[in-house]
Amino acid sequence: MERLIFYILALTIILFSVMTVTSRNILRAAIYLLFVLLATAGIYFLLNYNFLAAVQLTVYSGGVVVLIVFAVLLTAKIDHKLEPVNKVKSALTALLAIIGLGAILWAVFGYNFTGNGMAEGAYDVKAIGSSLLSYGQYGYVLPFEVISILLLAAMVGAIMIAKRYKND
Amino acid sequence: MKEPLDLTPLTQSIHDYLLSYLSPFWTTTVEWVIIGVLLIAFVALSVMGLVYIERKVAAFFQLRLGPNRVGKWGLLQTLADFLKLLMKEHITSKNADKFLFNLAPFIIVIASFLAIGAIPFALGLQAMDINIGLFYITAASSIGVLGILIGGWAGNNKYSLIGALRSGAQVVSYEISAVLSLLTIVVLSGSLQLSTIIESQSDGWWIFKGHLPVFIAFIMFLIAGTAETNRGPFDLAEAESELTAGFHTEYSGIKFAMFFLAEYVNLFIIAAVGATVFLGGWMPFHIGNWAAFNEVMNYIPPVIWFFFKVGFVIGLIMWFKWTFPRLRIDQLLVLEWKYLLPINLVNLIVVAFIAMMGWYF
Amino acid sequence: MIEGIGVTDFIVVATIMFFVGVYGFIVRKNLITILMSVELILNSVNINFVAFNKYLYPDLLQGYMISLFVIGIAAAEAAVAIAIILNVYRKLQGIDVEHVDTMKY
Amino acid sequence: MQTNFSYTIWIPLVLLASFLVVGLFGDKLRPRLSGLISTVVILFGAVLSYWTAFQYFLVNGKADGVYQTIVAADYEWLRFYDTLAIKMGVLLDPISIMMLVVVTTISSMVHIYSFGYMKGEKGFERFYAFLSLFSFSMIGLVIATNLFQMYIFWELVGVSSFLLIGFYYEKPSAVAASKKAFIVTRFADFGFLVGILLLSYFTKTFDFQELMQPDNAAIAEMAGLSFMGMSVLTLALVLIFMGGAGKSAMFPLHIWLPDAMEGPTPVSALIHAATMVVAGVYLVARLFGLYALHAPDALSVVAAVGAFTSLFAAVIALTQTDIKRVLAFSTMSQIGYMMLALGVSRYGGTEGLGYTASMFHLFTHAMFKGLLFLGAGAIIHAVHSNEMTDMGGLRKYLPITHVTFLIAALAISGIPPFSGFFSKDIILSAAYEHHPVYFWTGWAVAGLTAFYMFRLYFSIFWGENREYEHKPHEAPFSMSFALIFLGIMSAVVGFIPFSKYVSSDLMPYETHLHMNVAVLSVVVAVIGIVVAAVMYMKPGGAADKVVKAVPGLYKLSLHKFYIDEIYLFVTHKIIFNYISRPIAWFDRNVVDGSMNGMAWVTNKVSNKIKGLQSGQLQQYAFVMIAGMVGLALFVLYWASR
Repeated sequence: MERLIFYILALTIILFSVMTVTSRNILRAAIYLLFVLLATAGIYFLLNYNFLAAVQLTVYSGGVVVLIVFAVLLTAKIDHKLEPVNKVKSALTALLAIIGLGAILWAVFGYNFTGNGMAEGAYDVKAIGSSLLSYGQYGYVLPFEVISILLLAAMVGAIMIAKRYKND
Repeated sequence: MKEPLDLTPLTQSIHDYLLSYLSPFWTTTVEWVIIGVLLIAFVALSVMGLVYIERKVAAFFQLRLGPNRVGKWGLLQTLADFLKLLMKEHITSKNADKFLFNLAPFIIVIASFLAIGAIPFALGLQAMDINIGLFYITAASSIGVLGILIGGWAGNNKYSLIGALRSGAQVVSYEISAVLSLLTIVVLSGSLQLSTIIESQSDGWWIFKGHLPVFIAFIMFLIAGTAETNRGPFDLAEAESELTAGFHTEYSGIKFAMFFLAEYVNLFIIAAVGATVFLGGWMPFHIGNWAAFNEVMNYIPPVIWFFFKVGFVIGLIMWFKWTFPRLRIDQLLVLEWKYLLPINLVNLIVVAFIAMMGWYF
Repeated sequence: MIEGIGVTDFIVVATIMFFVGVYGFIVRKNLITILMSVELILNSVNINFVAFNKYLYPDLLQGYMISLFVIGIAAAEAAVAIAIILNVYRKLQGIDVEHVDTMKY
Repeated sequence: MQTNFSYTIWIPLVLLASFLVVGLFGDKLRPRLSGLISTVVILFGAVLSYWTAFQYFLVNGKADGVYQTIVAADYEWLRFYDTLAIKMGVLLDPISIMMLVVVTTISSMVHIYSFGYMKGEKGFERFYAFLSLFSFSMIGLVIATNLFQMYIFWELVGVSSFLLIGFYYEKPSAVAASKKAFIVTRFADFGFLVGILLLSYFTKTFDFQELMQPDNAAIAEMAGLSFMGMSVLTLALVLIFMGGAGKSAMFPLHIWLPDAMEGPTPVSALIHAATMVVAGVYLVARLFGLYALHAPDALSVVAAVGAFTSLFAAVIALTQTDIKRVLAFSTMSQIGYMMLALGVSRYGGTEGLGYTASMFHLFTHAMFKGLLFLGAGAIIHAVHSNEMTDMGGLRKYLPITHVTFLIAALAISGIPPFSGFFSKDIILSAAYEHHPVYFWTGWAVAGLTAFYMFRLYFSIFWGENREYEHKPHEAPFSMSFALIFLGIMSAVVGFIPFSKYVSSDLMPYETHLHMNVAVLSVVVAVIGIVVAAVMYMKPGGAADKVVKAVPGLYKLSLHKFYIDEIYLFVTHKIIFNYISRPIAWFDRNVVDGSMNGMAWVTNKVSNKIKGLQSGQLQQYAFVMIAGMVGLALFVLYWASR
């Protein structure tokens, strides 16, 4: 059952990823991206990483994609098709991507991944929360603080950039 | 003391029964189908009920009679409307992006259904009780806004586009306040799991236990929830005088009905979450140590309690709609970012302090 | 852990997604599509982190946390990027990456 | 049982707080309120200082008849490595407590006085903020426990002096004067810093108490180490004295002090007469143990510089017409006196008479010179001019100023029983015991001092009656209060038996009036006064005839011996022409030329290759990814082999 779902999700991800970057209708591309992200959230649910999945849903699907759709709504017209990509460039890039993919898959399949064989740890929200704010080993208070500063800076920056000045 | 009616044995017996005939894979599949069918049936019925109630409430507020022709007291009016919508022609405007145009209603409805799956209707009657239930509901319902945006854009109509942008901005903004006000209870009960949150209210609902801050949070939640469902007085996306019907102007027939459905499902979800988190979900109403009174209350089954509370919250929201005048878009955003958000943040800090000091009952 | 699915399956999915993102990033000209490609790349990395966490070090939270942080950064990045895109649109009436060259030599 | 002196830390801290409050929020407050805050705070500091002095000198500063050096507070501020740290603290011994009293007293008087003097000025609250900053820094300086703390506050004092001289920053001359003062003292402080580094390099400490330990091996080693014909210790101490000389306006670093009179007159009284300029004297006194015991040569330098400066400045003061400048040169002269006294002193007992004398003179000088400046301020306030030639016959209009000014003039001239007499007398007796040249120099300066002070006095208050645009009026109460207070102080502080409290080895001893010296100095002072009276008391006196008799000398003195011009000549004509110009040519043609050549080549080359940098992000990304993939393939290929 789970295996089946995984395959469906994986297929969704791959298919819609490709459609995202090839679609000539920009809003559709955004929707395909949404599907990719939803499928990713599905994979997280499947792995029983519920909190992460919900974060993915809220931030990515409910936040980033909404932002992108907003940007599209403000910058594109409905009958506006993106110009077709340069054939040579596209072919070259596709070749590069395929070579890179091949190289990495070759490396991945040639390597034997072995886990540390430990039992699964606690992934409930409490464990995540205390780990986020702990100072000790496997405590993430520093990155947490850095991220919060980053978000603040991004917020201020975004407002300043998008602000309309009087003389504009 | 009588234990509240637990429906877990019922679901468990169904599960065991299925397992005895089918492989685990098929058991799960069949269970999902059953749940899906039940939910759809429930949603369809309750939305019909809600539409009827809303029309009656509106009529009551406006000193009219409301629907009273089809069936006894107009009870079948919504069914008739539904049939009419089902049979209407599907119109798609010129140059519309057909794929997205057809997709949008589904996104909204699916988002609503995803969210409703985690609502605990009664003890043991919950499709899924995951450990981040509350967060899951907000996450799932946050996808719905995409349907609004896409639907408004794909119709190739500038009014619907403006309506979509407005509702999009509105929903995204007010979602923050809604989540923040829910977080106060998460802080107090120490869990995101809905069953645990309900469990933590067995000795009193949070709205009674949590002093003023929780009451403020409840008010905030009601305001934010009303805005999130695009209902009056925050329904300016559908301000008829300015934007005709907002983002779903171009929709007709059953697709329009789906937007309509989603709107009422969202209303139900907001009310259900509010009732669960602040008003104790299916927990019966108890007063201190009035043992006899409490015992009587215990005899009312949890399902009834739950729907009673949901009805109460829905009633409040309908009351708002027909009482307050509609806001302007800038007033709406100012209300959120300059008033509700700061109040919520401060309130959350206060509640965190209360929780830390253990100052709640 | 999913029965019958190994960590390599996740890596394959993530890698394909990554290179599709790279392809989009290089080929597309619209700034918003480029941004979407970047999101694909980030997301593929997240899948990798999560899969490694789940399969190789299930007792720890590192991959989980990194994924959370990546999601946070992606949100910040998207917000700033879209602010820039809107500003570019306002200035240049278009968001083709090749038009944004007023500061070129 | 020692008294706990730790409360003294509050004296600088409240002043700092007052500076911050008035400085940051001064423009929000009403000017008078910010002035009031500063004044109340400095009065509080003064009361604390008096209490400290009382406790220390009269109650229990002594143990076995010797004054103790008390470290009332000590905080580590900056640690360099495990044996060297900079500390901040409060060191109490007789001279620091004396300085505390002097600084807070004069500062309080100036604060009160400024209420009247600065009334209605733009930047009233800024003025008070700077005054607070100055008082804070000066107190930090005098209570320093170590050389480095002293250096820090030394610079802070320099900064606040700079700010106050340039208070009228809209006046170009004030700006120039503040810059001049800052640059000259900075130049001198460079010597100070090098001296500190030398000293601390060898002794590994900044702490005064450790430095003063008689059996300090490092000091002995330094004294034994020879460099360019003198011991390293002597060199270090001479360099430190250079810092002191800069701040105290000793020849040849004196040129900033007359110009510093551009600041408001209360500032001149506070900084350039009574407190800051004696910082150099204080510095030498603070390190006196080192000077006297290990480097008598450095002390000879101090004495020589002091003696020369006192004579030199007194001669210049004879002919100046700007009353504030006369007072400025007089200050230089008197500080030269103090330096002389330090220079002729030796360590311990009655040998250390000069040390006591110097500190005593510092104390009395602060009172009467502060009074003179404040009096001058009152006169300027009344007449709206600095020039002596614009004044005359003012005694009728300004009775209080007249009386107090007279007291101060008598005090500085060394007429008994005013305070100056006593301190000058022991300076002269100390000089007498050391070397007759120093004594006769000091004696002559005493006569000159009496002469120029009474020249000033008679020209202002007597002489011909002039018509004034509006009738000069007595200063407001806040100003005359300060005058009266300081007048009383000037008259009586001479009776303090100073040697009982301040001595080079902290051991109290007795001094007696040296009759011969006293008679000689009083006689020369009286001669000076009489000559001045003859020349200036009546209109059309004998002054012009004297000027005509020795025109060269007169001009030389009037132009301050052309020292400023010499500085300008050296810098502009010699350094600029013969050193800077060739360097500039070299810089412009050779150095810049080669740089420009490189830039030209770069420019040409980059024009050729700039197509590579297309500015197209996607092209870069493509190349980058290609490189990455290529690298990955390369590594994989090698790994698989």
